[in-house]
Parts: sequence; structure tokens; C-alpha cells
Amino acid sequence: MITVKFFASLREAVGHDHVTLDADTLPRLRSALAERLSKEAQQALWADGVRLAINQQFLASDWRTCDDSVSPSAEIAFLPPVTGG
Amino acid sequence: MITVKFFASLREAVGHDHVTLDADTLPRLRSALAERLSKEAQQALWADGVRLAINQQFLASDWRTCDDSVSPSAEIAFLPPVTGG
Amino acid sequence: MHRVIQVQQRDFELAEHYEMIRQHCGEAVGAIAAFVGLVRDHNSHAGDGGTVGSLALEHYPGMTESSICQIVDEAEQRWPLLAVTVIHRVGELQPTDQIVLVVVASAHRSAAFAAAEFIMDYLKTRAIFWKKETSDQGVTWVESTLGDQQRASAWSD
Amino acid sequence: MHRVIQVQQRDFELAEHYEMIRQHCGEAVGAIAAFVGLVRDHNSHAGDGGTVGSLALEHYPGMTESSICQIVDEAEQRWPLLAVTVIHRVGELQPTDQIVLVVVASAHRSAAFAAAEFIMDYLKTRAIFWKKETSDQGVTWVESTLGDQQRASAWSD
Repeated sequence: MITVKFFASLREAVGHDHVTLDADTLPRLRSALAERLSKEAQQALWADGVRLAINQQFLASDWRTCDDSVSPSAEIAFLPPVTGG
Repeated sequence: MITVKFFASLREAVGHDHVTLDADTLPRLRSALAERLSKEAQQALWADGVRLAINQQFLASDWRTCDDSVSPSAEIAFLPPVTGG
Repeated sequence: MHRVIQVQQRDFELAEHYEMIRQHCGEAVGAIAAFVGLVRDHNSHAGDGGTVGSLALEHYPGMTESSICQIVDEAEQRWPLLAVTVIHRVGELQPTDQIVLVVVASAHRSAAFAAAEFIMDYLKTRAIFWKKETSDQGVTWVESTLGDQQRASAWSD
Repeated sequence: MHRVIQVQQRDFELAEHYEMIRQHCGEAVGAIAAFVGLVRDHNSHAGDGGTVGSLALEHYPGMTESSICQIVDEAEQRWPLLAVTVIHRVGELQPTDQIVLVVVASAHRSAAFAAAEFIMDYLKTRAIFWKKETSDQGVTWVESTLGDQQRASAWSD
């Protein structure tokens, strides 16, 4: 089981700040999320500009098409577009 | 009689922070200064970059060649190149 | 290089961080540039002049601090800096509240100014924060503006 | 616009002027940029690394203040500013002493940064001050560097 965190507008869209899922690759993560989440939440996650971080490092490629595997201890997080300052 | 002030390096070159002179035009000011001051002091005053202020306003033209008249109550000052900050 | 990076709920004192840097740098420092961002009443993000009631700032503990560290690293590679302090607040903020503090010390003023502005431009677009604005026009998650993005990418030209 | 321009022998407190501006501007201010110039040990003007023992700053009372006012006027015409403070010290100064303070408030950070840097660049080249440096290499009257002059004239391009 991996922990998937959601921040800011994505947390609100999903309705939880995290979920735990059974997935050892990104394709399995995508299907697990598609099963688990509402259409609206999926739309928010799959939107342009949303980035995935694995162990607090941004995934360089697009999470929607990437086939990487994911370690079960990984900390996965979905981040909407940022703005500080 | 007009008061002529000297600042910074010019004050040191002239040896006084001001002199009083009898001059009602800039040409007369130049000859009065030439009479009154040492060669070294004249060299310092006539150097490039030295500016004349009349009543705390910079003279737009070169004081060494300008023929303007000067009111007897005017405050005349010689300013070497500035640097603040 | 002396470096302080903090993400915190509590307010900060410019003077405290300025004096800390000044004492640290001693006789080597010729220039200290500081910047404070504050919550305005008419925030540009609220569109046509909506009044900002309050702002909620959120971050990703750990990853946010690393994202600021990377920005400061990059500033340090570009300019000769003696000290950098970045304090960024999170949580609920009201108009007139301080949001962010950047203080940069260098031997020379051009480096101090450039690095402070660079850090702010990157904080706006690359540091991991999210802002939710509550105004009389509703609640919105703020995104960095096109102007912010252009200012940040101008540094890599 | 709130404006404070002072030429003084005594030291200044950044925090005092920052808070004054913050209180004056209220909810309109989104950005405050501040700059402090300090006396360094290795001053660029001392040429090949001479150590600056002390600095004596001289001014022309009245005309110096007007020259700073003109610089601030020009900054105000170029950017939408809410407040500007310029404090410049004169007299004998030692390494680590503060020389000059510039604080600029605006709704937007780009205006605050640009105006603060503009004012500093113009203070270096157009404000009426003279600096005499006493180092182990002797006594020299400092002139603004070519770099200073280029930075100042870059604003009128």
C-alpha cells in the first residue's frame, strides 16, 4: 500500500488530504485512482499543470503517461500549480 | 562682494571653505579667482568635472567659458565630482 | 555563506534578521537588500478589484523548504553573496500582514539587489506554496500570473 | 506620497523607517524594498585591496537635500510608489557603519525593487556628497566609478 497526498485545490477536489492505494507502478496508480475517485476529482488530478512528486522530488515526465514503477514505501503527492511570495 | 564656497577636494586645494570677491559677472569672477588663488588652486578649480552652482542650482553651461552676470547676493559654490551612497 | 530558510505560521521581524546578517558578515558587507511582501486589500489576483478578506497559505512540509533551498543555491551560483535569509509564512493571513521576507547581503549593491529580486521572482513561481483568497467575490486558489512567470523566466535568458 | 529625506550625522534604524512606512501605507502596500549601504573594509575605490580605515562624508547643506528630492521625484514619475525614505549619513564613518538607507513601498514588488535600485544608482552619481577615504595607502577623495556611471545612465536608455 502506498500513501498518496493531495494538496490545496486537489485536496478539496478529492475530499481527502491523502488516500492509501495498492499500486507498484504509475499505470496501476492511475487505474487505482480512476476506480477510487469521483469524475470531478479525476478531472482535477488529470488537469494540465498538476505535477506528481515522489519522495518530495518532482517527476520529470508527465505522470499521466509515465510507466515508472513505484516503491511501496514511496511518498507520492499531487501538487497543483504553485505560487508563493 | 559675493561669497564663493569651495567643497571637498576644492576646499583643500584652495585652503579655505569660502572667499569673498568683488565680481558681478562670471568673467570677472574668473579674473578675481586667478588673481587671488595659487596656481595649484586654480588648476584644481579649472579642472574638467568641476561644476559651479549659483544659489544651489548647477550652472547649465561650463563656468570657464560662460559670460553670465552674477547678482551680488548670489551664493556661488564650486563642486568637485560627487559620489554618494 | 550564512543562510536562514524558514517556513512558519508566526510573524517575523525584519530588524531581527537584518541585524543577524549584519553581525554575521562583519566588515565584508557593503550592501544589504531586503524585501517584504504584504497582504494588500486590492489583490491583483482578485480580478476586477475584489477586496481580499483573507489569505490562506499552504505548503508541503519538507519539499517546500527544499524548493526554497534550490532557489537560494541558484542565486548563490549567480552572484557573490555573503548571506541570505528567506522567511515565508503559512496559515491564515489578513490584509497588512507580512507574508514573505528576503534579506540578501553582498559586498556590492548590484549583486544584493539582483539576488533579492531573483529570489522573489522564483518564490512566486517555483517555491511550493498555495494561496487561497477569500474576498467578497468568493474563494479562489491563486495561480502565479503571466507577469510573474515572465519575470521569472527573464532570469534564464 | 509619504516622503522622508534626511541627511544626518547620527546613525539610523532600518526598523524604525520600515514600520513608519508600513503604518503610513496601510492596506494599499504589497511590497516594501529596503537597501542599506555599509562601510566595507576592502573598498573598491581603494584600488588594489587597500584597507579602509575610515570614511569622511561631506555635503552641501540645502543643495544636497534638493538633489535627493529630485532623484525621488524622478523615481515617483517612473513608478507608482506609496512611500519613499532616504537617509544619508555625513561625517566620520568607520567600517561596518551604515551609510545610506533607502526604503520604497509600492503595491507591486517590481516597482518597489526598481525604484529602490534606481534611487541608489542615482545617489551614487547625482546626489551631492563627497567621500574621503583614509586607508593604509593614504587619503583619497573617492569619485564615482565607471560602473556606477554606467548603471545610472542605463536607467535613461
